[in-house]
This record gives sequence, C-alpha cells and structure tokens, in this order.
Amino acid sequence: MSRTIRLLLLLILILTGCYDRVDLNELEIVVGIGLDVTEDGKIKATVQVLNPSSLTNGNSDSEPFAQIESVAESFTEAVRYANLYSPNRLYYPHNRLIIFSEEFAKTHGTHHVIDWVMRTEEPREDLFILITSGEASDVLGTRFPTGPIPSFEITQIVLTSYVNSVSTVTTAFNYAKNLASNIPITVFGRIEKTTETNGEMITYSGGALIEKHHFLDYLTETETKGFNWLTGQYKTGLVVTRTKNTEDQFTFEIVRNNSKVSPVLKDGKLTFEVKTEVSGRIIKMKSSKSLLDPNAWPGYLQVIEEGIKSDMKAAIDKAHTTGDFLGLGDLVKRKFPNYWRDNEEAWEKIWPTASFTFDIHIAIHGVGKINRFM
Amino acid sequence: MRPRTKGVSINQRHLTSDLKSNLEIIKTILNESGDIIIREFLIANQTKAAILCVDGLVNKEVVQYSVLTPLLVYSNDGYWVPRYRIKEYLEKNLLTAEDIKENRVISSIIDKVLAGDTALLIDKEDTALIISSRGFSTRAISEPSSEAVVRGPRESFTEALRINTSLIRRKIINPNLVFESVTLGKVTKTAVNIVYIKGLAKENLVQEVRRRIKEIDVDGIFDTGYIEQLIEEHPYSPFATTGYTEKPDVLAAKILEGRVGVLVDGSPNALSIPLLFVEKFQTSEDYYSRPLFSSFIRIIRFISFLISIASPAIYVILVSFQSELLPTQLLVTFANAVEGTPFPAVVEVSIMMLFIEILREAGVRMPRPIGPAVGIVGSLVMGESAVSSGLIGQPLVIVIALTAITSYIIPTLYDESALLRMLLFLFSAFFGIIGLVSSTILVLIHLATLQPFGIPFMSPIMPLEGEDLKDTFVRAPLWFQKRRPKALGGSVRMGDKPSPPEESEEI
Amino acid sequence: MAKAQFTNGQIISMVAVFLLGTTILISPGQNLGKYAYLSILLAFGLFLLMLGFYYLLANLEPKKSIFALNEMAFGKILGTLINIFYLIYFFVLTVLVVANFVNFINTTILIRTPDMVTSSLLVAVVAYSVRAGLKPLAELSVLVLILTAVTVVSVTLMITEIFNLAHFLPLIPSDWNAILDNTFTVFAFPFGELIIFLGFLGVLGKPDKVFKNVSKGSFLALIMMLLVVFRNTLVLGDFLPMTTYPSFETARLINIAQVITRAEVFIALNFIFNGFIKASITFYSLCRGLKETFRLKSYKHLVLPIGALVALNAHLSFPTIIQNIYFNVEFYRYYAIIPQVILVLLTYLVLLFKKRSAAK
Amino acid sequence: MNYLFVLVVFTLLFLMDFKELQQANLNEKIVYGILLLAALTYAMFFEARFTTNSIVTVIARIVGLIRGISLPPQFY
Repeated sequence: MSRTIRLLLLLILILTGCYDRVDLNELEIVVGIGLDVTEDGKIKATVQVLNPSSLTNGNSDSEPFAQIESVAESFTEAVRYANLYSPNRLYYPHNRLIIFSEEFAKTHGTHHVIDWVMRTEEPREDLFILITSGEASDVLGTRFPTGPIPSFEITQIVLTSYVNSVSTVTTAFNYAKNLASNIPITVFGRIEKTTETNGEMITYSGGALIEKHHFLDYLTETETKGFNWLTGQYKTGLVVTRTKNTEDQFTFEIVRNNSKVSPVLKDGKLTFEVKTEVSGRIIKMKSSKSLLDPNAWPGYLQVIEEGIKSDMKAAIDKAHTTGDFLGLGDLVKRKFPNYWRDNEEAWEKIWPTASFTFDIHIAIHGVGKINRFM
Repeated sequence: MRPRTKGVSINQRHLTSDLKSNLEIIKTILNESGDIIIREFLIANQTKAAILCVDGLVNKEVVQYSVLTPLLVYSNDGYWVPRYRIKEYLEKNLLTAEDIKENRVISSIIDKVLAGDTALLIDKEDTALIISSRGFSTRAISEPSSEAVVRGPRESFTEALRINTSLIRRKIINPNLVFESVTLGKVTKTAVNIVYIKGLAKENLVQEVRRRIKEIDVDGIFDTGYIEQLIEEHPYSPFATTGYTEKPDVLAAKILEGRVGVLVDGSPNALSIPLLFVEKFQTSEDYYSRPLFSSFIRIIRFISFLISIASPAIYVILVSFQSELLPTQLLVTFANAVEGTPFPAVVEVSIMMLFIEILREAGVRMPRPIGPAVGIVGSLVMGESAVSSGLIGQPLVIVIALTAITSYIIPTLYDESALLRMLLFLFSAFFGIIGLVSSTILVLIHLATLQPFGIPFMSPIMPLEGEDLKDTFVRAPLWFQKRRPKALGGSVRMGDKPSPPEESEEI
Repeated sequence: MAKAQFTNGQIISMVAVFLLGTTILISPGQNLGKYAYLSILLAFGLFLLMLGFYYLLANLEPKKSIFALNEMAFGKILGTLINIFYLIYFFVLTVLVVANFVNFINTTILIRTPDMVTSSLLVAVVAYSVRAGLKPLAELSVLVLILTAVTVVSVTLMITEIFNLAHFLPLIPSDWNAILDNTFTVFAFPFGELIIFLGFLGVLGKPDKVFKNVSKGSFLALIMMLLVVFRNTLVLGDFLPMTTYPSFETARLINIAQVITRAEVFIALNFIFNGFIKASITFYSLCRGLKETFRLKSYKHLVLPIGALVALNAHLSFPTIIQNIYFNVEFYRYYAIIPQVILVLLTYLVLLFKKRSAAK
Repeated sequence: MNYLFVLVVFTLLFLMDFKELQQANLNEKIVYGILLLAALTYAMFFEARFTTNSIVTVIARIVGLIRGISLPPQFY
C-alpha cells in the first residue's frame, strides 16, 4: 500500500520536474541599487553585482564587482531590463541598499520602489534607503581602500552610524510603515560622495526629508541629531558644548538615552512634553573648577542640558518651516483619537502653535581617570 | 533412493531387536557417509553392541573414557548380568557419561547422532541409548569486532549456541530466565533459542514472537538475519525493527528491559525484539560511563544523524532554490566554487552520493590491509582531483565528507540513513524546501505507523512519553530511570540511590 | 492488535494544531489591524458557547459521530441528505486548507512551480498519512505542537528588538461594527471548523474526556494565536492590514546583528507542518463520514480518488490569496454557519425531543 | 497529450487500489467508482476548459445568489 503511493510520488516528481531551480552559477548577486534620472527624464537604474571569483581568489585581475546600468521609462522596467546586460539572472535577496538621487526622489518619487520591495519576494524589507544629492550610480561605485565591494562598505558605514547619531538609518520597512500610518514625512539617510586630492570619500551624515513620495529638503547634522533625540533614536554620541563663556567647556558622551515625546491636551490646547533621560560620561573638559567641588556640578549639568536642548530646538525649528517630520501628528492621533478626528484637517496649522516643554535628566556616570582640568 | 518399508514411513520406524538389521537401516539412511563411525563390539562377554557417532562432532574424550572404556573393559570383566538387564545395568552402573536417554525412533536417533551425540545400540534390544557427547571445536570467546568498547565487558557471542546461552545465563542468574528451544529449518534442523525473563517481558510480546518463529517454514537457517527477515512485519520499511548485537551484556540488558532475544546456533549475533528507534542511538557504553558525558555524546549522535540524512538535501536547497538563506559572504564563496562546474548542483550531488556509497562498499569488502588504501585513494585523490578538474565545487566535497563521516557515527543506522538521504535529497532536488518538509512528514508518518510486535517503534518520541525521554536524547543518571521503558511494560527497575554519608556540619 | 488509544496530550495537540493550522500564517481578523485580538476573543467566547452545545449533543449518544446522529434524528433519507451536505462541507474545508497551502507556497517559496504540482504533492502526502490512519497523525501532531510553540516563542523573542508598544494606541476602537463583523468571520474560520471533530468523536474516546481536552486544546490555540497577533501588531503596526502573510512578514524583519536573519523560513516550515495536520484531519473526517454514510467497511481505498478531487479543486479555487480572503469574508461564513451552528442545534433539538417523547 | 496524461494518472490511481477493491463490498465499489469517475470527468472538463469552477466557486455562487451579490470575475 505505502509502496504504491511512494511510487506515485516518485512518478509525480519525475513527470513534473523542477520549475524553481536556479543554480548559483546562473545568478548574479545584486548587492546595491542606485537610482538616477537621465537628462531626458528617464530612469537609470544602476545595479551592483558581485564577481565571486575575483573576490575569493583575491589575486585575480578582474574587477571584484560590476555595475550594470539600464535606462527605462519606469523603475521596474529599468530594474528588470538590467537583466538584458547581464549574462545571468539578477538575484536581489542579498541587496542591502537602495540609493536614490535627489533628482529621482523629486521627479519620480520613492514610493513605487518601496512597493516593489515590499511586494515581491526577493528584496529584503530591511534594506537601507539612502539619498544623495549627486549621482547615485557614482556613490555606488565609490572605491574604498578598506574593502573591495562598495555596497558592503556603505552598508557597514550605515550600520555603524549609531556611534555618532548624526545621521539616520531608514529601512524600506520603516518607510512603508510610515506611509501606512499616514505619517507625512519620512527622514531618509543622506550619503554624499566628495572627491578630494587624496581620493574619493563617502560621508554619511544628516538626513533628507521625503514628503510622502517626493523629496522635500535636507537636514543638517544638528537637525538630524535633534530628530534622533526627539524620536528616541539617539543611541550614542557626543554633546559638545560651545558656550560663550570660555570658562567651562565639555565633551559629554551619551552612553544611554531614553527619550520620549508625549502630547498633552489641556483645555483644548496642545503641548508636547519632551522627556529625556540620558546617562553618559565626560570625555573632555575645560573648566576652572575641580570636579571634586560639589557646587560645580549643577553648572555642568546645566551646560550639557543646554547642548541637548539646542539640538532639539534646531530640529523643531526646521519642522516648523518644512512640516512635521517628527511624527508628532501620529503621537496625537494615537493618544487623542477624538481630538485628532476634529483637527486632522487643520493639523498643519495647529501644531506649530503647540509649545514644547523639556524635561531633561542627565546622569553623569563617569568622569574618567583624572578629576580636574590641567 | 530411500528405502521404504511398506506402510510405515521412515520417520516413524522404530528399531527392531536385531542389531544387524538396525545397523543396516541406519547405514542406508545415512548414505554410508564417510564421517559416520560405527564401532561394533561385545559387552558383558556375550552381547553384541555398537556405537554410532559422527567423527568431528563428538568429544573424543567422552567417547573414549565414558563410553568405550566402561563398555569394553569393565563390562567384560565384571559380574555376569542377565541379558534382559543389560541395558539397565549399562545405564545405571557402567556408563559414566553425564546424560543418557533412551530412544526408539530411528529418525530421532539419527538426528541426535548428527547433532553430536553417541548412540549405543544393543543386540536384542529395540531401544538405543543416546549418550550426550557433543564436543566439536568452536571459536574461543573473543572480543567483539564490530561493537568495540572502551569500558564494559569485552566478550562476544560465538557460533555455538550453548556457549552463547551460557554467556547470558552467567549474566542473569535467575530461574525466570527462560531459553525456549525451537528447531527450525526442514533440512538444516538448526537449534534456535528464544530468550526472555518470565514475568518481565510482556506476555503477548513473547507469545507473538514465539508464534511467528514457530510458523517459520524454510529449508535452512544460517544466521539470525534469516529469522529477522522472516518474522518482521514491515519488510518494505527502510527501518529495521529488530536489533542485533554480538555482546552478551547488551543482550542481557535488553532482556532485562523486557525484550525478547533470539539466539541461533551458528550465528554470533543475537536478535533482540523489538527494536525501538531510539535504541539505535544507544550503546552499552552510554550506561557504563557517567551520565553527563554520555548525554553529550547522545546529542552528538542525534545531530550527526540529522546531518547525515539531510545535508545533501539542504545543500541542494541552499545552492539551487533558496540561495537567500545563505549569508552573503558564504554565498560569494559558494558562487565562486560552483562557477565553471559543468553540472547543476542536483547532478553534482547525485554523482557524489553515488560515489561515496561505492567507496564505502569498496572499503568494506576489501581485505583488511587494502581497505584503508582504497579509502585514501578514493576520498583524497578522487575528491581533490574532482575539485581541481572543475567537476564539482569545494563546498560539495565538504558536504559529502560530512555526510559520510556522520553516517559512520551510528553504524546501526547506516542502512536507514542511506535510504532516507536519497529520499530527502530527491524530494528536495525537485521541490526545494517544500520537498524537504513533505518528505520529512512522509518519513515521520511512516515511522509512526511502525508497530513491531505491537510496540510503537518511535516510542518514546511518538507517542510522547515524558518519563522515557530520560533515556532518549540524553542519558539521565541511572537512579532517575526507575522504570523500564513504558512501551515494554514500564515496571519498576530500581530503588533509590544509596545516599552518601551525611555531612557533619555546613561550614 | 490492541485498539488505538488516544492520550490526552494527543487530543489536545490535534485540536490546537488544527486551530492554529492556517491561522499561524493568516492572522484572523487581520484587516482590523491592532484590534484583531478583540474579535478573536469575542469569537472564542462564541465558540465556547457552541462547544457546550457540541458537548450536549455528543453526550446524548456517546461514541456516535455527527453522521450517525443525523441519521438518528432525521431518519434515513433526510439524514443521508444532511450527511451529504456535511460531507460537502468537509470536502470544501479540505479544499480550502490545501488551497491556502498552495497559495502561500506559490507566492513565497516556489514562485514558478505550477499550482497543480504543488497541490498534487501536498495532497499526495496528506493522502499517504490519511491511509495510515488517525493514530500516527495524532502522534505527529504532538511533535508539531511542540515545534509550533518553539517557533512562535523563538520568533517572538528574536523580534522584541523592534517592538513598538505605541502600535496598540488608541486602545479603544472607534468602529465596533467592524469588530463584530470580524468576530463572525473569525468564528467561522478557524474556531467553528472544529466541528470536524464531531465526525470521528467516537474514535477518540468518551465525550467527557474528549471535550475536556478539546477545550484545553482550544485554549492553548487561543493563547498562541493571541501571541502571534500581538507580536505581529507590535512589529508591523499600521502596516499589518496591508500584508497578506503578517507572520511571514514579521519574521522577515528579524535581523540580529546581521547574523540571525531570514527566519521566515521557519515560519514557512511551521506552517506547512500545521497545515498538513489540519488538511489530514479534515480529509480523515471526510473519509470517515463517507464510510459511515454509505456503510463501507473501510475508507482506505477512497483516499486516492478524493485526493485527486481535492487537488483539482484546490488548484482551481483561488488564483491568489486575495480571493481567498474575499471568499472567507463574503461567502464562506454565511455558508459555514449552517453546518457549524444551525444544523447542529437542529439535530440536538430533534434528538432531545425524540428522547423526551420516548421516555414518556 | 494532456488528456493522455490525465488518463494515465487516473489509470495509475485505479491500478493502485485495484487489489484492495477486489475485497471490497458492493457499496464500496459503487462509491469508489462514482468518486473516481467524478474526478476523471472533472479533470477532463478542466483540461478542455469546459469548466473552471471549483467547489469553492460553486459555493460562492450559491451564497452570492442568496445574498444578492455576484461573484467577482477574478475567481477562475
């Protein structure tokens, strides 16, 4: 009995064959995509693929990677047509990056790219989306002295950017979630390539505002920092105080941060409470007073607090001019659904009038090995 | 041509009281075979008699000193004995052999003689005396060759049934240990013993085994393997449901858990019935060593089993279907390795799987000194050159080597894992990960249907028996396993562990 | 051979795996997003009520299946007709489960393989196990339940990093109508489908024991279902209603230090195991129903032709998951309510009346 | 060609059960025959594009008729 069924199964196997089998040597492994706009308004997709043999053998003369460019009317066509220039099938699951050029984000919009990423089974949802003001293909093709594959290096830069928190990391999923929750503006990471005398350089700092689907504006490093503070994404980084008073100067390194913005509705008036608890250590200071003097500490905390507050204020000021990229509307919507229902239409006008209150709690957990400035 | 007398079949024919005609009949039946010894002489100075035995099967010393000497020397110079009391006199006063029986049926006398006993035929008597004198040369008890151990008893079964039973008897000194004798094989008449401990083995298990063994109807049995194939109920299953061992301590332990053993004369392997799936992962040494390390080794064995059956399948899935599951760096290495190889991964793996089986067969059948050489030439030279000539990729060599090594870790599962590997590989080659899962389900369902002798084969995993898991993936300390396996009855096996002396005071 | 005995654990896991079968992947009420748990809880309450009725019904005539009871209640001809209705329902259920399988596999894993091939493969595996009987299935389901629990818990633990509690805000839903509407859907699929167990109740043991375990099993399933729904909401938030396979999507987001990634394959494997058990149970019940209705000696040789029908129908049912969801919401629940609730109540009342009048 | 394939598959299915069917009683043979024929006819119809309705579609149509909504075209 069981034997016959097993025979049937074998029969099915033999008769049907294997439809989904694609061998490794029939694949081109895509590790990065760059999207640009050509002069006549078409889309240029640059696909970075690996050349495995040169990567593992090391001493090969051939390039470790190749950039396949294809131009088409729409994004999906461009990505698909890249296959025309490749001997093998392009394989996207290992792609970690999509770099948009500013021009692309302005003219074509980023949303249909994200739709493709979220819909099809090959690209990963947690790939990073970045924006550059120059040519995306250019950024993608940067040569790094540290490693052969630019995409890997850029990925690594993005992954380690939490150290300074002056840039933001946005994945396709974050963006898609924002779109789903009707958060109007998403902040993308900004990557720039600069050519200097000693070679090419990549900087990953600041951010770019994307309103729904289209490019809006850039964020400076300070504004990005403030954005990270207010959205609780600030991980570690420096607070450098540059007060007019030359007596006290600090470099304070944040080790742990827990910050949260909560809307408060009182008598129909909206305020935002910013609650921040940070702990960190002093890694450099210049002060006339010794740390052993207990009276000096409140002053230090004051200075650090001012530093953090100024970052946040920079971001809030920016938001007042560009639009709510801090996700404040979403906070209100979740906390006061009724208020939101009444005021959704006029939200753009209402929220700039809302005031911010700051409650910053700083814990200095380390002063280092010496206790006063030399 | 067999002589036939009217009416009576040769098997039921009895001896007559005429020695000469008796001997004639026996000679005819035995076809005057060259190894038959018939020695005629006079006893008690008056009566003719003859002994009948087979050269090489009898213990010559027994025949010499316990049979011939008393008969030829003492009977001829002792008292005068009335003729009608001669037989009784010989049996009671003269013959010093340890066991003497009377027998009248010719065929049965011949069977006994052919088994190594000596028959004494006396003129004017229609009964023969069967004197136990079995003594043929056997192999000495040696160390086990296929189940080598570091710790634990080192004796193994030999080809002689009685030696084997004595080995068991010496381990379990208990009147309830029963050896049931059955003679099997219409031509060979092989002695088979069913071993169990009465009251401990499940009654219906013993009955079932007994029934199936008694119903065996073949011409000859040379090894326990014959019995295994004839009594198992899932002959088409890749899984063996009876186990075999060559170590008496292993068999004794299995009998003590409530299993039934089968010993066959002429076979140094004993069967143990039933075999559970988890037993294949257990070795005797697990129980002799301390539990922590044994458990670690057990887990290693289970992992190896999984690797051994699934690694070609998983390799094919990773390389041909779900390349996204590989980390990027590894994917690059793999892609580089397979670049330029002429065949798709499926074909490569099939070739290598076939190759490794051929290699193993070559290594096993070769005489000892050549075996390793075959292995080296096969694995090193062929593997290396297959890679360098661009026939296959390097990762595949690793996978295949891993498969081969892990499949040798559990020798008792070698057959099964080879077949399972093929099955999983075939399904995976066509359907990728779905094929792997569906073939796994098929195997699991198949395993769950196996019920050798009414005992679930997968116990204690399917059905899940929490109590018995103590001796499955890990080997819990002995005093944790107070009961025997539930599938085999689950009676209490031991009490508490002797406690160490109480500590005087906590310091 | 001794009659097969079903242990408590086996019944519990069969019920739990059956309920989790497809739900592990397609969270019930997922179009509600964060409020799905409310409709699940409400539907479970309804289901407990129905379970009580099932229990009363089974206790009227212990050891008898729904098919025998129907015949007792409505006489031979009408009873047979109702039985055929039930058989069709069980068949539809089997088809739906297999179709779910096929849709999932063909959108995520085997994209280029034709539907017919996948469904034939799956049905062949299911047919093999149904021929082997219920006992191996019950034994396997214990393992599958453990596997499911391990997968659900470990995927949850691995993704805690990106949990966002704010996804549950606002806590109080504004649209209760949608939730009640969904409760209906969630009751019909998956809770009400447990009626399939009435098809072979006698095999499992005494109603008292069986129902105690069935309720335990469904509680277990409820807990896991809620865990899955909560996890998906915490991770996906407002994106949840957009996804077709939320659990799969959630697992795709697992990324622990760039090392532990691509855990979605475990979700897929787990789904296949669960769905396999579910399809086999419905298939088994269908075969038993045929056996009882038409008074056959054995159902074993019916497996292959029914399997062929199931494979064909599953292949033709839904081109994509969207039709599947649409069918569940717009058509299935109105249809399923008849065998799941109305006919059962009717049978119970008729039998009760008959018993009362016989007693007098 | 496709018809031939369907026929071959169903013949195989039948051959598999043939041995057991011989021991079956009349009821079983009838039910088996009906089911197998139904499956065969259905497969043939499907192959001929004569019908693309599945049982699910049929149920949906019936329910739709009662509820007064029609089946959307994207069902097969």
